[in-house]
Amino acid sequence: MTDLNVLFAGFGGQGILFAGKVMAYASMMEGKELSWLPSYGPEMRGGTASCSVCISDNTIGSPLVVNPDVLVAMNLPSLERFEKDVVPGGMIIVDSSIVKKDVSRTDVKVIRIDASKIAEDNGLKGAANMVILGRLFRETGFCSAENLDLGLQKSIPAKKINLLENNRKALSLGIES
Amino acid sequence: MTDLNVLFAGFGGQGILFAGKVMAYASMMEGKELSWLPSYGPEMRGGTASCSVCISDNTIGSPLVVNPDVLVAMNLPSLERFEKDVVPGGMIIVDSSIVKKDVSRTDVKVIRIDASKIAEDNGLKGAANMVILGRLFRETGFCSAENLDLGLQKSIPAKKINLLENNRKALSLGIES
Amino acid sequence: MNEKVLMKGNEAIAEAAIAAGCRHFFGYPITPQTEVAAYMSKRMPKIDGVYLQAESEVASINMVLGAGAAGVRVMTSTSSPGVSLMAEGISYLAGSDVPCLIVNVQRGGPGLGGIQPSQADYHQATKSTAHGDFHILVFAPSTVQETVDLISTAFDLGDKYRMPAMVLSDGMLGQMMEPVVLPEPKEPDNDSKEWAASGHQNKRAHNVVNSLYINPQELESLVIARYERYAEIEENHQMAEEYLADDADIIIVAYGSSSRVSRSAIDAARKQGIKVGMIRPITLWPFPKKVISKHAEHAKAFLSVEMSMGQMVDDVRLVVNGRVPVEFYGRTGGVIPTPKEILGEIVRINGGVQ
Amino acid sequence: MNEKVLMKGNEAIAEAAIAAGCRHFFGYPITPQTEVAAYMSKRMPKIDGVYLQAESEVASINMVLGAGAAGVRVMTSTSSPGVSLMAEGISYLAGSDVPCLIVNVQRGGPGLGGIQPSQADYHQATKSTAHGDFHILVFAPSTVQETVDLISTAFDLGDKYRMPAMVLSDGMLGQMMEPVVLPEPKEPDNDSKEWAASGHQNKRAHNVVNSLYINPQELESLVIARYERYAEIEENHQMAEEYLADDADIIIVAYGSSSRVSRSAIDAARKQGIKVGMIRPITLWPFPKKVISKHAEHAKAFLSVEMSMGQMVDDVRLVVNGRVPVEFYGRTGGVIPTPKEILGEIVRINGGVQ
Amino acid sequence: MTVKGERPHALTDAPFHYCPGCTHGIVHRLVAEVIDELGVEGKTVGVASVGCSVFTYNYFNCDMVQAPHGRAPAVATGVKRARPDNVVFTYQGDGDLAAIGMGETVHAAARGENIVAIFINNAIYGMTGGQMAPTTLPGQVTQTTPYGRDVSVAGNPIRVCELLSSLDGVALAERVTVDCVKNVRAAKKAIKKAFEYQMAGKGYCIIEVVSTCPTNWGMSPTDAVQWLRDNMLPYYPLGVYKDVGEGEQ
Amino acid sequence: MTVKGERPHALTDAPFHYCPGCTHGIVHRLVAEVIDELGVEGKTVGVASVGCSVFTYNYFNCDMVQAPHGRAPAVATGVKRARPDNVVFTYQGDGDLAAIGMGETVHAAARGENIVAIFINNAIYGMTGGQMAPTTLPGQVTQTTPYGRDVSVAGNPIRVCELLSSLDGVALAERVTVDCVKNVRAAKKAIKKAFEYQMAGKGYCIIEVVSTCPTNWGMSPTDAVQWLRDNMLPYYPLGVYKDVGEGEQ
Amino acid sequence: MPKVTVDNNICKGCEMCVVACPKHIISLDKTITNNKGYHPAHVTDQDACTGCGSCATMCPDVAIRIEV
Amino acid sequence: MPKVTVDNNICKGCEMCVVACPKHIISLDKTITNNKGYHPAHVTDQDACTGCGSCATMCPDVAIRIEV
Ligand SMILES: Cc1ncc(C[n+]2csc(CCOP(=O)(O)OP(=O)(O)O)c2C)c(N)n1
Ligand SMILES: Cc1ncc(C[n+]2csc(CCOP(=O)(O)OP(=O)(O)O)c2C)c(N)n1
Ligand code: SF4
Ligand code: SF4
Ligand code: SF4
Ligand code: SF4
Ligand code: SF4
Ligand code: SF4
Ligand SMILES: [Mg+2]
Ligand SMILES: [Mg+2]
Repeated sequence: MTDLNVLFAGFGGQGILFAGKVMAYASMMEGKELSWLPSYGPEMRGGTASCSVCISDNTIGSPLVVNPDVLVAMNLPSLERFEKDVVPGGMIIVDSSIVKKDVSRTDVKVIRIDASKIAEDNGLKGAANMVILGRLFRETGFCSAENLDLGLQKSIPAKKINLLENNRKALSLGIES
Repeated sequence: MTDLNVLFAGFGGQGILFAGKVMAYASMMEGKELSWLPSYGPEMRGGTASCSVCISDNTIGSPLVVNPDVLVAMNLPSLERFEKDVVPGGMIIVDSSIVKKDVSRTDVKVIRIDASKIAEDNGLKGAANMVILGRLFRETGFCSAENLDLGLQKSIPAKKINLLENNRKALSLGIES
Repeated sequence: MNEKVLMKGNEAIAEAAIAAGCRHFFGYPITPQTEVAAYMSKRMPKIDGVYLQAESEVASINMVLGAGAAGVRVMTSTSSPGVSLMAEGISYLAGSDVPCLIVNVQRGGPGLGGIQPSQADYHQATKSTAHGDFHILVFAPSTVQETVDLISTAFDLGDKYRMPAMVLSDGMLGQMMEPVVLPEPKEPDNDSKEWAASGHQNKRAHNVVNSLYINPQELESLVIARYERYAEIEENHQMAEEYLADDADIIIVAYGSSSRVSRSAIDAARKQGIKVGMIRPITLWPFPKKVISKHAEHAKAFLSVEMSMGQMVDDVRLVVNGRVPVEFYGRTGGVIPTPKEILGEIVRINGGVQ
Repeated sequence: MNEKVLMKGNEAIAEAAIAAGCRHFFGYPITPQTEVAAYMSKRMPKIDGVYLQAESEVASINMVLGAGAAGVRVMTSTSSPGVSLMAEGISYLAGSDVPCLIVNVQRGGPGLGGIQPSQADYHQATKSTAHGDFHILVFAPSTVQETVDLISTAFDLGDKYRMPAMVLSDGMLGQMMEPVVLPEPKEPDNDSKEWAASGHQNKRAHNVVNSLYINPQELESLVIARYERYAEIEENHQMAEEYLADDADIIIVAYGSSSRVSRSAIDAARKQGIKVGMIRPITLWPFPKKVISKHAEHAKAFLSVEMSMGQMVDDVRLVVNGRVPVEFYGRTGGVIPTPKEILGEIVRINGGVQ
Repeated sequence: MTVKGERPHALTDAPFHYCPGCTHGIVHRLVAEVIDELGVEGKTVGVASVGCSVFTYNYFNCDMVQAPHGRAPAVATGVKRARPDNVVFTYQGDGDLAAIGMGETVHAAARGENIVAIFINNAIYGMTGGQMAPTTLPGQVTQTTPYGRDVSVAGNPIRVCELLSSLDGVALAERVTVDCVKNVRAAKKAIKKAFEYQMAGKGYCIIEVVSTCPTNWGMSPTDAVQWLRDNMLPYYPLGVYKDVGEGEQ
Repeated sequence: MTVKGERPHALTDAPFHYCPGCTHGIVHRLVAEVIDELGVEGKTVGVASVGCSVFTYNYFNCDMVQAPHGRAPAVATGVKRARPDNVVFTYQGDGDLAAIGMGETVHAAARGENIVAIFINNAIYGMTGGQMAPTTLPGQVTQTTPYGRDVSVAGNPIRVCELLSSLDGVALAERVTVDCVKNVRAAKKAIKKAFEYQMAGKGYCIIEVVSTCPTNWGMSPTDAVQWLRDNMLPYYPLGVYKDVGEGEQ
Repeated sequence: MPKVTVDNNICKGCEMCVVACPKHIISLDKTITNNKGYHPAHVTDQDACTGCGSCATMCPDVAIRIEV
Repeated sequence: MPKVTVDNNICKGCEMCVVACPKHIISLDKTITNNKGYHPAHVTDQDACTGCGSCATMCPDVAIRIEV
């Protein structure tokens, strides 16, 4: 794999940016070139959030992922908005606990994973993002398992280090899903 | 006479700008093209004042008189500063009540007139400017006598119309000097 | 027709604006434009107009924004540092499509600089008065009479294209007196702008005067629409005077005060038999590209004469686009060039082109 | 060497400034640069530095003027409308020869505009940040690492030439994270400026930091002296990256964010066999004229790609001076162009030049 | 049948974009109700400022102008001088009115400009993500006072009503809040009085509404209301700081 | 032999450019004398503002910075934050401090910025030729209030000491004048106290000097002094408006 | 009998009404997630409602309508 | 005996000292016009001077020096 462009999208509060950050950090540990770019808006709560992650062996040009290799859609508006942009042969990962609608594209690999439910069922409310990232890791192998864990460690600020284990657990639930 | 460029210079408060204005208005009545340009600075009192008056049958280019045909010098610093700039064959009019020093240029016509004294002696304190303008008029004939008077009338604001006669008198003292 | 009177440039600005139906003036004192405000403060109360001395230039331009948004013909005047303080507000006016008149009686910069005449705000006026993509109309009179005439053009075009207009004067033009004939006064027309925020009187949907568009596509399309209007203006409203340009080998490009000095120099050079002429931009934006481009076909050299370190010269170069050399002569900091200096440049260039 | 870390562009700006020995930050919050200030407010108190949130951008830049005049390394950061409010202050800094760093994380304009990335402040940064004749140094990084590197260059050159320097970033570069290696921190050097107003300790004549010169000749001569320094800078400090430019028929000129998108488009075009390359200005003022001029000898066309309605393109045209066509492609208002759009332009121009 | 909670006519149908529980929404409704009750929607011009409430131009059904950050008083002055018969109000946050706009505020007040300022004091910059405002309390943690506001470095909070009440042009300066039904009603009364004073030409009126910003305070909306009571109100006491009275001036 | 009227060391030899009888000169001397008496010339940085006194940078022997119009408090803040051991003062006119600089003034005061503001209230814009200032009296004729200041149009004068004294950061706000020997001495005492407070880190100090502008008032210097007594002092009463006292804060 | 209606599309589940209701008969309906992602409020015991209007007075989103 | 000296080059003839002097012994010397155009002040009766310093205190131009 040389280039991988991923678009994470969902509601604000679902940990979209964090999932991207873990992926970015893991890729850095892997020795890749990479970029992480969030969508941003006025600070009012609500609305959608998304972030672009590019990893490559070469210098990253545009960090804005317009045509993702992988789309992670954690809510319906995100799927509706970005589905058409995925490159043919690409992948769409959907949190099927939240997005009931089917993906209509047939030229991409579609993965529906009950991420929110899996997380909640395992006492990891709010960690659906990591479940999905685990699955994304399994599907693409964008880095080694070690580096994924290192990426997670680097992404969690010192003050919230208590959340590390839960996130690890969620990641592995995703990997094993 | 086609072009006449005059530089009036002296202390603030001597009526330098007003003299130029009367000349400008008179020239306008005469049907000339003309411009009047004051020096200006911060508003603090003291220091020197000067103004450029250009009159011509043609469009006025630069309104700033750098090389005057006529220099009116109502104090010493003005004479010292501008004497050298007068065009050869030009004229320097000096208020000799105030400027004791001689004009050193020999290639110009020099007129020394005891303007302040003449004015004071005639109960016209502060009207030395008009005495000089009268003399300038006599020397150059830049307009008709009627238009000079019209120019004076136009230059005096309605509120100060009571000063008209004194200024007229000063003008004629200059003309007759 | 009105009588010919002798007026200071600054006072003529004020009286011309009143004649153009302007009844709203907001400003803050600064040399060398104080006479504009002083004149307004005398006249406005007598004609049911509004003269308000604001607490700053920032406040002035925002009062202009408010009054303009409410649909009235409105203006402010200032000098160089004041324009810098108005930058954000001008960008808002442009971004909200609110017309107004801004007078800049330029003085020497940068910083507090000096108070003598200058043309060093050319780029600020024509390229980037503030942040973002936009233009304002910029008019550069060279006589008091032309100042008077352009004031009403500036108001009218500003209204037509819903954009701010600037009259770019300077300390010399503002302070000098020349004979002037004032135009017949127009009745104020403050009630014909349908987009204005002046109370909907329960007769229409609410009007919003605004420059915020969170959606970039929406913002882009508004900017593009504005640039289409700009293109129309560039096509139709370039203004310039040609002076002895048709047979000229050397063409001076100069506006405002420096064009007056240049004219004296040209007259002197012609007497020496040098074929020199002038293009005097009257609109600085839109820049009179057409007429410059036309003369670039026969002229052997251009000379931009400015009271700055060389700003407009780039616009001349962009039009000439390498066809012939474009040279520059300028003085700055409040120094007014003399005809003699410019003549010297003409003679020098003439040596080269012969 | 320091560890590689993942950092937001905005945070990297702050950390790089601290590493460059900057201990004085004055600013006012505005999206999309808030992280700079937030970061500073966390770090400065820990390292005996000064973080002060001013009441406005006008106050910020004047605090910068005060601290800079007192001789310390000082900075502020803001986004587009904030720069407009700083205009007067920047002109004073330039006119008083006080160095400082100003960061502009550009967003869409004009007016309140939007908060998405833009490059529409190019003219404001490079031509006329405010009134008067002056320039500021303008650096345009395209990666987070380069942002870090240029911060210290900006401080150093600003100090060397006693002038304000600007780092012109945008919402994309400010918000994105990339791996970055921070430089070894420098000790602050706040006591070596002999001209500074920091108390003469009865050891020297009083220093005056000032931009007012009532005598125009004096003002002019200071401006001319400054322009001599500018000429030296133009000679020695032009910076640009060339990417596949040597054999290119088409040369894209693009800086910052738009250069990244252009690079993607160039890679795609090269795959199609189109000989396209890029000159990426790193200094916008001084503009990298030399390298552009060099390539104008072999290229068949230039294409300026900007996130604006076309501003830098004029500078490219001035350098190319008619030798080959100079075209423009841009998006504005916060829209980021896609590699595909630019590729389309390349293909179109390639059709023409073949 | 009577209906309570009906959407005032002076509000458009657009749902507010504010965060859940943000008191901006309550104040919007009160202003709109006052406009309805006074029957002045058709001649009212509102001036939106820069802050979370910048989009008020989408919510109020009267004509609206969006002003640069802090400049609403100047913009409103322009509108009012151009259209003296209009009813003109600004809607400003504490960053807008008391930081960048302090100069314009003091001067509009000193001029006795016939406008109403609705002033939302939520002790923080909401829109930009929670930086210190001039009204941020001593010790309060914000994005730019991460260790709590240290007044010896970041300065003291400004009490706007107290500050302005020394000025001759001020007709009414009142501080209210909207933490409970009773105070919401009092707030509305104050706003109505301000509009009435303007229509009577009495001068500058400011209604300071002590408000919440649950998002940037990092609390639930209902906790935020409690925090407001416990912390804001002691520092910003409710009350009338200046009132020229009903009579002739 | 003792000498009175000796030029203070903190004044350069440059003669003042002020108009005859302008009280700016008296205040300059007082500030210089205070600097001399406190022995702080070597660590003092003055900030000149834009107004007739802009050229103070030529007159004071300490280091000087010239600030943009109205921004002296911000410039002084920058100097003081960069050099906390310096003694920093601004010298500002009423247009500078109370019109364009109102925002910076209120905020420097609220921050309790350790600086001294010498505030020359001459009820007019001197340098630009006599326009209305924020402190111009009701009915006073100026270049831009040719029919006398009509407060219903041009607004009410601002009493700066009264306005600022509500702010927590203000250590000293005192209004003095220099119309006679006694008051000149009192003015000097106030200025000295302000400098001492700064050196003790007490916060923002402002000394408002009710002053004359003979030129733009259109009077002889001595008539101007009388006009000041008759018209200015009743409107701007002398006195201490705030004083945190000598003790520890 | 008063009737309280909450506009589910507008409600943001802020609970200001929940706290304001003197009868404690309002709560969030966790069974519903609206298109903004919030659980809207609903009245759990309509019969106990006095129609006092407190809920509407405190609602920042004008989401409550009471017919009395 | 106190000795009052006015610097003629600096004095602007503003008469602040004239009004301030309790002994009324200062006036402008109309026989002199200095290089700024002003008539400087002078003490007309040096013997009457008490050396009180009032004139110097009120002089805006630091033009007066008193040796006591
Ligand atoms: C000139 C300028 N500076 C800064 C900003 C960024 N900005 C937008 S809103 C805001 C502060 C808003 O705070 P406040 O006025 O308290 O309103 P709130 O969001 O808290 O309701 C700032 C600083 C801007 N838009 N313009
Ligand atoms: C931004 C800006 N606006 C306006 C001016 C013009 N200006 C110079 S001094 C001054 C007013 C001075 O009045 P004041 O502060 O009262 O001082 P005074 O001259 O009366 O001592 C003004 C408006 C300026 N230099 N800069
Ligand atoms: S950020 Fe704060 S002020 Fe803004 S809408 Fe949200 S809660 Fe309200
Ligand atoms: S104009 Fe007024 S304030 Fe200025 S120096 Fe003259 S008298 Fe003094
Ligand atoms: S109307 Fe009163 S009782 Fe009924 S639900 Fe609302 S708050 Fe409760
Ligand atoms: S107060 Fe309004 S928005 Fe909040 S929960 Fe109740 S109905 Fe919903
Ligand atoms: S010292 Fe006193 S008595 Fe002597 S001249 Fe001066 S004021 Fe008069
Ligand atoms: S006070 Fe000073 S300047 Fe004025 S007349 Fe007396 S000596 Fe001269
Ligand atoms: Mg707020
Ligand atoms: Mg003053």
